[in-house]
Amino acid sequence: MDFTITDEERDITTLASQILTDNVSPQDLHQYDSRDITRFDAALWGQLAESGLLGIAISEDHGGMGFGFGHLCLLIEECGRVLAPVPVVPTCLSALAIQQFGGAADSAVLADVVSGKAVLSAAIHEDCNDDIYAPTCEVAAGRLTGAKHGVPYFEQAQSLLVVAVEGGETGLYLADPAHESAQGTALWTTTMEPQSYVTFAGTPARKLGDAAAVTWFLERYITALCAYQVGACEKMLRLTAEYTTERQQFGVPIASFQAVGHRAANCYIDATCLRLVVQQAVSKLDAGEDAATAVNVAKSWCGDASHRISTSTQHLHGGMGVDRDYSLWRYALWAKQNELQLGSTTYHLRQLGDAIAAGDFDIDL
Amino acid sequence: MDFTITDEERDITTLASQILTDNVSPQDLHQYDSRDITRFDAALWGQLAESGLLGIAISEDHGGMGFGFGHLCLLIEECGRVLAPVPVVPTCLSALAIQQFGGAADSAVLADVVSGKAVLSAAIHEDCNDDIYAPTCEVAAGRLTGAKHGVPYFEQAQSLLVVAVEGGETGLYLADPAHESAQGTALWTTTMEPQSYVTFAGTPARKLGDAAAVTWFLERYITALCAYQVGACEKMLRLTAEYTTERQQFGVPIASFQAVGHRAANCYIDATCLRLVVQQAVSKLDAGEDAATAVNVAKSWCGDASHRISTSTQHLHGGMGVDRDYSLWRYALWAKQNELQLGSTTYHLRQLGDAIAAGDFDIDL
Amino acid sequence: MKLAFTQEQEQLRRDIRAYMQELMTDELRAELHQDFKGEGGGPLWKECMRKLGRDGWIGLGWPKEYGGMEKGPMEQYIFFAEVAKAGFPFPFLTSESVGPALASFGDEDLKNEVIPKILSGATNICIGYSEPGAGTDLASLKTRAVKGDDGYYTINGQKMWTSLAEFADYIWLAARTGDEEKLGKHGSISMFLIPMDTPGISITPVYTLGSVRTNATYLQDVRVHESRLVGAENAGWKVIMSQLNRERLALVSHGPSTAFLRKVCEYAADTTLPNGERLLDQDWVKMNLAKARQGFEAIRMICYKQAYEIAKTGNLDMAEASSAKIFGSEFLVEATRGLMEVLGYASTMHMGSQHNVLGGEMERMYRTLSILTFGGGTNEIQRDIISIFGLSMPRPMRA
Amino acid sequence: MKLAFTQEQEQLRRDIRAYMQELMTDELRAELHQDFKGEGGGPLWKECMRKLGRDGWIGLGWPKEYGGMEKGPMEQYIFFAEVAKAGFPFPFLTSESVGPALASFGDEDLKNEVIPKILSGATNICIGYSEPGAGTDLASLKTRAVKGDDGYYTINGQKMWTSLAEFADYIWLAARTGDEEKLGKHGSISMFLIPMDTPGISITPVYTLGSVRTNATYLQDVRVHESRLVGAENAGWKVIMSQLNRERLALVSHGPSTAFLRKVCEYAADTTLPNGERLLDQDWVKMNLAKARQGFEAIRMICYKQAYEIAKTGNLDMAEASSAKIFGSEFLVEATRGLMEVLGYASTMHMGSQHNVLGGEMERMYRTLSILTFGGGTNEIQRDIISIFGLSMPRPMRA
Repeated sequence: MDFTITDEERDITTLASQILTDNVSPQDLHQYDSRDITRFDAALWGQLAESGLLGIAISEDHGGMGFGFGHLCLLIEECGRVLAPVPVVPTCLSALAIQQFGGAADSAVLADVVSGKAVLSAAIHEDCNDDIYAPTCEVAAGRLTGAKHGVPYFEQAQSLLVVAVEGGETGLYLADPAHESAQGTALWTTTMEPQSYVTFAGTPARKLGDAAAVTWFLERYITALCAYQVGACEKMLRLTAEYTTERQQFGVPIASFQAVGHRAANCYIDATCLRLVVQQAVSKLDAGEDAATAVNVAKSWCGDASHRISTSTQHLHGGMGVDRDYSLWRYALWAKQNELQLGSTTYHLRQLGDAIAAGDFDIDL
Repeated sequence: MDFTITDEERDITTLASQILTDNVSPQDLHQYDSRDITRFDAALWGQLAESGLLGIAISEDHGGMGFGFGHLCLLIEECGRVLAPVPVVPTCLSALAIQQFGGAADSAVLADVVSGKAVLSAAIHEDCNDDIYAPTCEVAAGRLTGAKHGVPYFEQAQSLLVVAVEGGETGLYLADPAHESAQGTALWTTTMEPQSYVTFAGTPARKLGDAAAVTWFLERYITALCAYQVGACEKMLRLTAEYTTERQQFGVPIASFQAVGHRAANCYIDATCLRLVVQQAVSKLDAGEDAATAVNVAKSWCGDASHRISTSTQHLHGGMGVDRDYSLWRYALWAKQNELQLGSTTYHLRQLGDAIAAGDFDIDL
Repeated sequence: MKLAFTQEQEQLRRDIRAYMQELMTDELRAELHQDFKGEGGGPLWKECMRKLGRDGWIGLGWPKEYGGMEKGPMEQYIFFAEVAKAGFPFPFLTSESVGPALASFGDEDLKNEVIPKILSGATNICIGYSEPGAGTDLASLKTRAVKGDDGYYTINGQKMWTSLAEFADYIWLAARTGDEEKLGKHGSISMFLIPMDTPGISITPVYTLGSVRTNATYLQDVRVHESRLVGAENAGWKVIMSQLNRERLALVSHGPSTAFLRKVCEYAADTTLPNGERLLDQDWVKMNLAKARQGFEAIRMICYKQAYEIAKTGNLDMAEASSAKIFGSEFLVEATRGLMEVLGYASTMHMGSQHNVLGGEMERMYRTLSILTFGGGTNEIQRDIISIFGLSMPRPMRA
Repeated sequence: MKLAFTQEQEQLRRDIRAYMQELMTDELRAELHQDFKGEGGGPLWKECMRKLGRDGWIGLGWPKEYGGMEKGPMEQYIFFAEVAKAGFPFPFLTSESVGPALASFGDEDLKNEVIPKILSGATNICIGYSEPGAGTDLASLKTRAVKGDDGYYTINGQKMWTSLAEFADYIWLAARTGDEEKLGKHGSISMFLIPMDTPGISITPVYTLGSVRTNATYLQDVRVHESRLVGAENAGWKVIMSQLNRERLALVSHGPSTAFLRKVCEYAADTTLPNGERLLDQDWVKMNLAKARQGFEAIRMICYKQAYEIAKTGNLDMAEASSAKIFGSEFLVEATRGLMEVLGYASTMHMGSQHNVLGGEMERMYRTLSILTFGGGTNEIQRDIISIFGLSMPRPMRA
């Protein structure tokens, strides 16, 4: 149980934090609040590539840093802290899966990710389907048909991972988003993150792996969203501690009211628990251990903590929390999007319950 | 939506309150804290009979007052307020069902209830069966077999209502608890209320009614437990308001700490909601309307509010809450017993969910 | 005690529901669903308000002398809940809280000028309480009204969160008129009802999370005649309290929440999962819906109880009103969370998006909810009120 | 960062588990399950404590000079969690909190007298902090120790909630030795470690909800030599704080909660409903169990983090320790509720009853839980600590 942050880890966090806080202020984000400008800061994306951060978890063979998933999550956490307008999560997670399951033919796309040339995306959600592990999108004879909801940065993506079913077996596929048979409809998402509803009418799709590969990929993608919320939740909490310390009512900072201090303390507890259970999932995934339960625990906590911290910090800010000229309101939207993306708290508790019913009774064994 | 308390209603509450507070102090209850003395105050039982209160809901033909279920719940609420050591709930609820579904042969037992001669009981719970509406105890050719758990005051009871199944149909039956084929094992309950585990090996049982009668009976019994908790919860809250106002720490009453005041306020909200949803169920039952949803709502609230108020008031009392020389600790036990008796919060929410799935979408219609 | 509607009330409820269904045309919905215009103010909405006025609904509970129908508070609440269920952004601050406070405290001329306009749906009033430094601590407001010899006050100051000011005809304004040192914080405030077109009043928009516009309102040397006072000079605090009590009830009506619950139930009944089962038949879905129902039933009862109290005594029990405000606002946040789980990830899509669920209403709902826990008197103050007045506990420490 | 046990730690855990399974005989359980004797003190329990001492377990993390095995805090926590899982009432206040505080602050003679006895399982220490008027506000204690010229203090006062005093050999006593006016509330308190058989000490039992006996302890002209001081005169407050920090971690170990979760899972797997399905396969049962698991996993990680911090820095982060205390105590109450729902109505039957479930352990668990939220420093104080030290917010108002 070694919680020590290594020098490498600290360096990555410092570097990411510096680039991101230099480039992403609430004023910078304001331009994306209407739908006029796509939420994608190409200059920032270039800087992240230049610093090497986009290749953290890509092997040195492809020009990356050669670190693992855990190090990537440090970057993602910092993205969450500022709500960075760049597709780090879909791109880096998809690249991770391509690196793991792809072949020699995929070297180029990985190098493009490292250099910032490529954005990648993943098509997972489906309409009226509450199980991300049981898709209805179908592959037959190398052709994909069906529809996917909420595909992030589809319009920018050079390559697209798809969770689909073939002959009754779930698998992980790679499809070309530019193929004419893949039609995207731009969605208006709560966070303004670019996402599309995509229909596939016989889109060429190459199999990367079977159900185990899907699990490998989804467990990491889910955990990455959790890491994003670790950063976002801590930022919401920090903003609240500062605001309530400055804001005076009845002649004192409102933070000196016990009800205010205690509600903030509850958020602190949630943020602490969230960080720990996410670290647990990251650590297990990094070690290649069975992480199913740890991931369910992390994502269910992610939904709970994001919800409670978001609503509590909104409340403690009063009117300031909903004012679009302040920064907190955007965090409320990301909290909700990430709570519901890739399975709600209830979904992951159900999965956990199924595992328990299958005999997973003991925490320590 | 007439919330007016009538003079009659006020008189019953006043009379019940007077008799019960005169006769049931924490010191009086202390004698039942070990298993040496059965938790049944015969003198108090006699006084309640003498005052006419045991016959509130029994018709004047049988010597009762001729009021309805709603008036009975006022007495039960006062019993909950002091945790009265008398079998008002099982006796009066069973009597209500006998009056509703019985015949001329049952006049005597009703008269005995009114005069305080008879204690009645009801056998509902079963081991390893989470559905009180689907019993496994079976009746065939007028003989009852099976086992019931947690039968209150079985040893004192003159007559026993039993929820059982006959030819696949659930029904309400009347059995003789003194029959040799009905063997009771005394249980040690958390509240010290006398209860027994009863096995029936061909006990004569007379059918009072079908599944509709079971529903009629259980809905009222469940609601009566809720009414009991309305009184108990309000008392816990009142004790807490007083204790925290007296108890000084840091030179001030601890109630003047906002965290203390607000936690008590949360209990007040719970107690307010509980009272209202229970009144709603009582009102619908009294009017003979469909009360299934209202009863599920009331009992699920009963469990939630009892749990939250019990744990909060325990906490706010600190060590005093667990001290057996003070009175609060007993309320914690009744809160738990009544939370789990006749279906937990989750059980009643599941029932509510089933009703919703069956099309009960709208609150106002 | 008999907790059921009378036959007349039940009929009224059905009548209003039918009426509102007809009123809510697709065109009106489209107008209301525009970002930052969803709270009303558009041409179709204005037309509907006039119609509601003409048909007597706005004045349902008002005395006949003002053009009302003199029904009771219960009927008024039934109306209000049904309107909310229909999704019509009824300007309840005007008719349900400012109006009654004006009727209680205003002088005859002012009442005769304004109330008939309220009841005919022809006027809107925005509320000028909050200031940059005065929110929860409302009584510390700094907007100052100085009376001259000519019977005119000159008002200077800044108000925050003046919602609907962009199409309001009046502002219901709290200002300091007395000497705070001598008269105390609460005893030196007066209430004014001032036409928005009075020279010196200006507004700038403030855009919020919920796609709702609110405003900052500036008052620079605004000259207002003393006849615009509501109640006596320096007696404004009790007018404010009266208005706020009414506002709280309106804020937590069970109308919108139960309407959403119904929509989600219908969606779940109509949605088939890949395995062929209805979404509605999943145990976890039933549990989320049941939990929402459990809480909404309590909100419904607590609101009826409030309406009953107003009818019976003309007043609200302080602790019960605060309980309604707290539970109504906080439970709605929790229930919405559970309902969005049922609707799934697509429920995070905006109203303006293709492939949204339930027309994106839940996404907007989510964004508008958070103001309820601090608006209308923050829930911390409400809990203080409960511990003091409901439980007779000593006042929590304040500076 | 690598959040897993080393192979050695994992082996240790398995060894302890096996050891404890052997230790917990049916006879011992029967002794422990008696009302008001369940926390130890019986002959079999005493024998087990000696055995734990002989086999080196109590001193697992202690320096060799005291007879310890010099393993780290992580190993110590692993031991403690496994002992708790086994249901053995380990007197952790003595070995896990008073012991370390004594080692940090006591002088050599006192340490040499007491610590070997602690590590051999031969002695118990009860804690004398609380008084009738001093609970949360511990520093307002009134027990007074007056020093005479002969190097002896004379102590008078009354202590509350002195659990285990009936079979303790020492009392760890806080008393006022200095002038409160001059030195302040906190600067005038000293700590003593006093043999319980010192003349003038008497106890009377207090029986509690959880069938646990505690005591009121009276001190009348108790004469204690200055060599019994722990730390310097008037420097007792930091000794108290050190002890309490360790106590908090021990209070919220994930051991007992996860042991109960496992038992309930096994019960649900073994229980068949009338329709032939396993209780464990019901969706609602799975959800209740999953929710318990979700929280216990966090408690587990937060406890390991604390053990890591002690190993790494010798100290606990204040805000994290308070988070562990709050979440550990409050979540356990909620999880127990859900687990009792799974066990059903029969789970309300007492240990001594026939037809109980899981031997009635949940019923007792329920009755013993509530003390955790105020014991060891009430959760209100813990939340204050978090807002001050974890969030750098100003100190909440106090009188």
